[in-house]
Amino acid sequence: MIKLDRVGKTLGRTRVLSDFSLCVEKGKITCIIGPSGCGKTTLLQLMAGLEQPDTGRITGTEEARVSYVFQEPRLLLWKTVAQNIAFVLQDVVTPARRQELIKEYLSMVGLYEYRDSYPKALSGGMKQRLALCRAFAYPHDFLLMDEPFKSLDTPLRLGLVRQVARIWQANPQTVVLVTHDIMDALLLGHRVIVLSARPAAILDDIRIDVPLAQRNVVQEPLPGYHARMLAVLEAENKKSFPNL
Amino acid sequence: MIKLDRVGKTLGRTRVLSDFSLCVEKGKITCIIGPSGCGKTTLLQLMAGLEQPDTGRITGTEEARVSYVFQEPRLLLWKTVAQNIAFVLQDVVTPARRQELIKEYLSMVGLYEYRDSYPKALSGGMKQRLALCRAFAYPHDFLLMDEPFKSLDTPLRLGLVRQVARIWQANPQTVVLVTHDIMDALLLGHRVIVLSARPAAILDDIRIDVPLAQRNVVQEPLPGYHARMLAVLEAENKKSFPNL
Amino acid sequence: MKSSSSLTRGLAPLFGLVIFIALWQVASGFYNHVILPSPSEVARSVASLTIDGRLWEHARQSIIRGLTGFGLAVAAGVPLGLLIGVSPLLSNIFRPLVVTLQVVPLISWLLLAMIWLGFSQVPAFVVFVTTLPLITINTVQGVKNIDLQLMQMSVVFRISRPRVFREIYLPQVLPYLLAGVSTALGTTWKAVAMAEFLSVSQGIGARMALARINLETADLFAWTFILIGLGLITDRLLTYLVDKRLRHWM
Amino acid sequence: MKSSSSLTRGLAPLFGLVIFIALWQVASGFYNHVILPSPSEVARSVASLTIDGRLWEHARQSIIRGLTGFGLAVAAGVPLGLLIGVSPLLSNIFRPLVVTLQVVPLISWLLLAMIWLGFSQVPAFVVFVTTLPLITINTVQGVKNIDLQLMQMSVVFRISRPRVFREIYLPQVLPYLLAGVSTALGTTWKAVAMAEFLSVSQGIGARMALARINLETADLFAWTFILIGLGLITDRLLTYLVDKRLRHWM
Amino acid sequence: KDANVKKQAAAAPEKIVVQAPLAPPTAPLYKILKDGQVNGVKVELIVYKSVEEATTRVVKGEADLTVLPVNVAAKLYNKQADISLANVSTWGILSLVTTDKQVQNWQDLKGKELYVGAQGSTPDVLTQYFIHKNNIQASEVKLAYLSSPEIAQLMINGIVKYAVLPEPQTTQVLMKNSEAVVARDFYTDWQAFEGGAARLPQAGMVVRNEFARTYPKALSDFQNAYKNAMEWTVASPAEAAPLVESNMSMPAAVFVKSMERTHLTFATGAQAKGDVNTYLARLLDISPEMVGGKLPDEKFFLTD
Ligand SMILES: Nc1ncnc2c1ncn2[C@@H]1O[C@H](COP(=O)(O)OP(=O)(O)OP(=O)(O)O)[C@@H](O)[C@H]1O
Ligand SMILES: Nc1ncnc2c1ncn2[C@@H]1O[C@H](COP(=O)(O)OP(=O)(O)OP(=O)(O)O)[C@@H](O)[C@H]1O
Ligand SMILES: [Mg+2]
Ligand SMILES: [Mg+2]
Repeated sequence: MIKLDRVGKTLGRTRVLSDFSLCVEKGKITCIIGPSGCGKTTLLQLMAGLEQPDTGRITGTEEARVSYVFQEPRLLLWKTVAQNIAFVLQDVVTPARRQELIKEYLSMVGLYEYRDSYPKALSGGMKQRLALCRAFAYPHDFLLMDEPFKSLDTPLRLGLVRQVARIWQANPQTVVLVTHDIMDALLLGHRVIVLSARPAAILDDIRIDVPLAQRNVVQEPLPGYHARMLAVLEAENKKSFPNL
Repeated sequence: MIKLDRVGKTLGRTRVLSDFSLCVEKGKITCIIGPSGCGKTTLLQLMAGLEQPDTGRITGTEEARVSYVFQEPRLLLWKTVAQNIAFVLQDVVTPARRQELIKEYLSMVGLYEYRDSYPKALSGGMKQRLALCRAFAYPHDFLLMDEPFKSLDTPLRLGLVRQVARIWQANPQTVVLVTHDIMDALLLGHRVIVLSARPAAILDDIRIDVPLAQRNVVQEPLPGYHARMLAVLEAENKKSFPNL
Repeated sequence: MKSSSSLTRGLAPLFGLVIFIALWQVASGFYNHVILPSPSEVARSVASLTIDGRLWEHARQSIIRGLTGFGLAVAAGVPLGLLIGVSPLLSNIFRPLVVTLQVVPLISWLLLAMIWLGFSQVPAFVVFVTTLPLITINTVQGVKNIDLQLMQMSVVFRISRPRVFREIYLPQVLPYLLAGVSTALGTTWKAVAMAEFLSVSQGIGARMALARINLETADLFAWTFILIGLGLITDRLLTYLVDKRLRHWM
Repeated sequence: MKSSSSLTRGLAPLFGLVIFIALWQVASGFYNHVILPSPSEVARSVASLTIDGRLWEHARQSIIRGLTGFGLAVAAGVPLGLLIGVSPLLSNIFRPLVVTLQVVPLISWLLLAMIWLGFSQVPAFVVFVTTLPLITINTVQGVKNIDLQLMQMSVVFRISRPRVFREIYLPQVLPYLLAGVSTALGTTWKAVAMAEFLSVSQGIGARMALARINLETADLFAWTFILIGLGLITDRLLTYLVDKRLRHWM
Repeated sequence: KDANVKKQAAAAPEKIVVQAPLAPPTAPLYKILKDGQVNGVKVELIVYKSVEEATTRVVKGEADLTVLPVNVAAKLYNKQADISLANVSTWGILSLVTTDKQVQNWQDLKGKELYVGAQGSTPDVLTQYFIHKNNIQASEVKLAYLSSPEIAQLMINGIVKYAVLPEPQTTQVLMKNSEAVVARDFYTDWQAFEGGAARLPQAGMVVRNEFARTYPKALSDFQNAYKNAMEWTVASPAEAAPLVESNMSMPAAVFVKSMERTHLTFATGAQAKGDVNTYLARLLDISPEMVGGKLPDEKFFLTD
């Protein structure tokens, strides 16, 4: 269990988090949804240990092996697609297993035929898929994802969402998923946390007990939940953008 | 009218377009939707004159003043938010008008209070909004947008979509909008073009005659069209990713 | 990383200095002081140069000559580097020129410079030809690493060429330019001393020549340390200015 | 930009060269050939140096000395630059050292180098101390411009320090390093000639000293052009290697 | 007995290491090298390029004999180097050269710019001496410093009109610029001021005292060989010229011509003592740093 206890964080002169507390349950998928600029990325960076809280404490992350899909692809331009994956695997798995993992996950995101291309020859969505692939391939106890499905068309997005669900079912890990898409949250979240505008506060904390496998994909998933989240977000948004 | 006539384009060793023809109508919003990596960005770059076709011809773009929301924010890190807008306005409008435009459009995307921040202090979605704002503020006859609403939460996204519709209604320009979100396409497109996987071919060409103002936002917009597009895209996607 | 206490910041180089001086003191015991004077002899020499005003008299001239040459090199090297970086044609014409400036040794320049420019301009000229390539080549490398995405953006929004140079190229070339300026600034003091050594009778280099002929090795060392001081001061000054000006976006 | 025809690429510098030689021919008419020999005299001198084997005999020694010093400078300068760039503490210790290397003029080194190393090592040593700062400072600047996002990524995926250095730092430092190597390579030939001029009896610089004492200006020019040739060849070689190795991701 | 054996073995060194610059007094050394050995002992010649290179070797004891300007020898001696003056070979190789026929006397230089090799060197100080002796104020002649080869080049091209030059640069200038003439010969002028018998001792050889003590025989053999070689060189410069041309890259014609103005005569340290003391005393008056602050004592001169 990852526990944020009355965490405060200021970046530059911006107070991003103030007295923020949250428990992320082990072996569950927690989705975070909230207005642009509210502090979601900052939250993930804190959990990953990339930033230190100014006040308060974060516990439960010490031992965990973390994998992270950053909001930007963060690829090594001087390595090929396959080498970008190999880069994170090199010290943790055997060479043979590495080749297997690369093949398996690159195929999953549809990039295996591009394994020898350099990132500059990839489209925006392909870069995003490569970043996703890297995080999945890396052995981890704890997966952080910052808008992993952006720049992907709807069927591919849904396909990858279903894939994540399947991977999780085979091996239930702790996952924190930041997304702007309510559908993603409803398809994957055991729990969805809706944040307010900066400084982030928890507006709504929704537990969804429907098993992942039973969530309907083609139709709007879980209509009641969807409307509820949309309503919360819309009200919050009205405050910041009264004219839109 | 922008006309692509049997255009062929190879990037590196990848054949992206082959014998591709398309007419973009003047004063209408044309949406382009299609699988990741199919050639949408390449298409916009050709229309903007940033790439030249290997074969075939592109006409109708000669005189036009083009504005472009790139797939990446492409901000100047050494200029503040306001200066990034001023950068493109400097030679085309008077200083007084420049200040007005900056204020108007920065307020629209909710960044006016950040006008003196540098891009590195912005979140992913805020950078995206700044890029959007720059393209809107720049006087243009022809607007190209490559996934302009990504990294934004649903209400903000819908708000900005509505704003684009209003701006267009006040001053109907030629717009080409690349998006992965069927909802965006249905809310804004006079015409939606669905592309196949690479090399891009037109799978479906949908004209939507419902006036923009009448398209419903909160409910799923235009149910019939939505299902039709999703079906086309899903079929296409199945070919590339049979296992997803 | 910036938070390492200012105490350790100050102590580390001091510590190195102490070790260095101790080693030097020991070494100087093994040699005649014509070859290797002891630290105290050199310190005495620095002190006497400072007290009788010779230090400032000659250093002033060297500084003026050095900064003149350096300033001209920056003024010429940056545009030259931008041009070479932008145009393969100009690169073909000017790059050999830059290499030539860089490769031709001082003695080959000396006579031509004296005939063309006269005696007193030689040190500034030498600094110019020595530092120009450092600045130019770094600028070229900077231009080669310009972000093409931003270039495309400027093309779409029809930014004029001069503005693209000023607002897109220069800021991106800046880190490279700083490397060039930083190396050039150090080299300046060496070059000016060398040129004065060979061609004039005033300035730090000229005094070094005199000290050498008189086998006053302590004086030679003293002037060398004065040069090092000059180098360290200008290096710090540069670092300070850069930090102050550019912190916010780098 | 790469597509400019290879015809114009070849012709442009040739054209510059022709103009330069014409100007030189005219100018040499105004001066005694001891001051400014004509192009044909210099050409004759180069030819005779080549034919009787002196060219290769001395150039070989200069090249070996130059490359030794340059190689050592790269081998030491890159790690040093990485360390200075990474650690503010090490920066405080080593940066003054680098500035010192850069600022101390040849004549001061000469003295120390002669005591420590003996004469024959002086040219390589001079090249080393002259080029090390160029490489180090560029590397430092490169490290300062490392992408922090990629650093974070490496931290999350627990990449070991040596691998971060090799696979994250080095590739990003490379463009800066290239600027450093490019300036250093040019400077190498100048420094080796200068050092030979002052300290040894074999090599290009030593022959220049001899030519100067004997007022054989045509020979002095001939050796200068040989140096320029050496500079241009190594510069082209470097550009070629870089293009070949790094084209795909830059 | 042991000491005796040692002495016997020590009577002949393995080789004699001689240091010399690329200058006229080195020519006889090439003759010695060509002949091979000095009484069975090999001679190794190191050509040095700068005075500090030479002094470094002297102080470190890496050369047995070193050709040095006399004042530098005194300076080293005064700074505790363990050496003494073995011989003096070069007696005046400096001239006042001009392309201006009007200038025939030192007095005529008033208001002119006179080019002199390195500041603080012998040419500089001797020039100052003559200016002083001719009752000219230091401010009346502007001295400009540049290395001798460069001055020569500028003079050949008529850019420099008045210069103090050593051999062989004087000869080169005279050969390449027909306007140029020697206005004053330093050697003769020195005699004019210091008395007819006074000679101008400019360069000689110092010996490492350790070497002189251990191998007196080898040293005196060398001195003799050097003396003979020098006399041969002076007597038949045309025969010496090819040696100089191949070893010192100096054109034969230049060498032969320059020997006319180069006063090469061998004198042992003891023989030269009077002249050296006078010379150093004058230098001391003008610029004490040039001789190391004081006149060297008796031990400076190697006893025969
Ligand atoms: N510089 C390049 N060199 C080689 N191939 C390239 C290059 N740029 C793009 N491509 C290839 O061209 C194809 C189309 O790229 P494009 O960026 O147009 O796709 P897209 O439709 O915009 O995709 P996305 O929705 O993921 O952004 C891709 O398969 C990509 O691999
Ligand atoms: N380096 C920084 N310096 C100053 N302010 C910063 C910095 N980084 C982020 N901020 C500010 O912190 C706030 C939260 O940023 P964060 O990136 O966590 O937002 P987010 O919720 O991820 O938004 P988005 O959905 O748009 O990515 C923003 O208002 C931003 O302006
Ligand atoms: Mg974010
Ligand atoms: Mg794209």
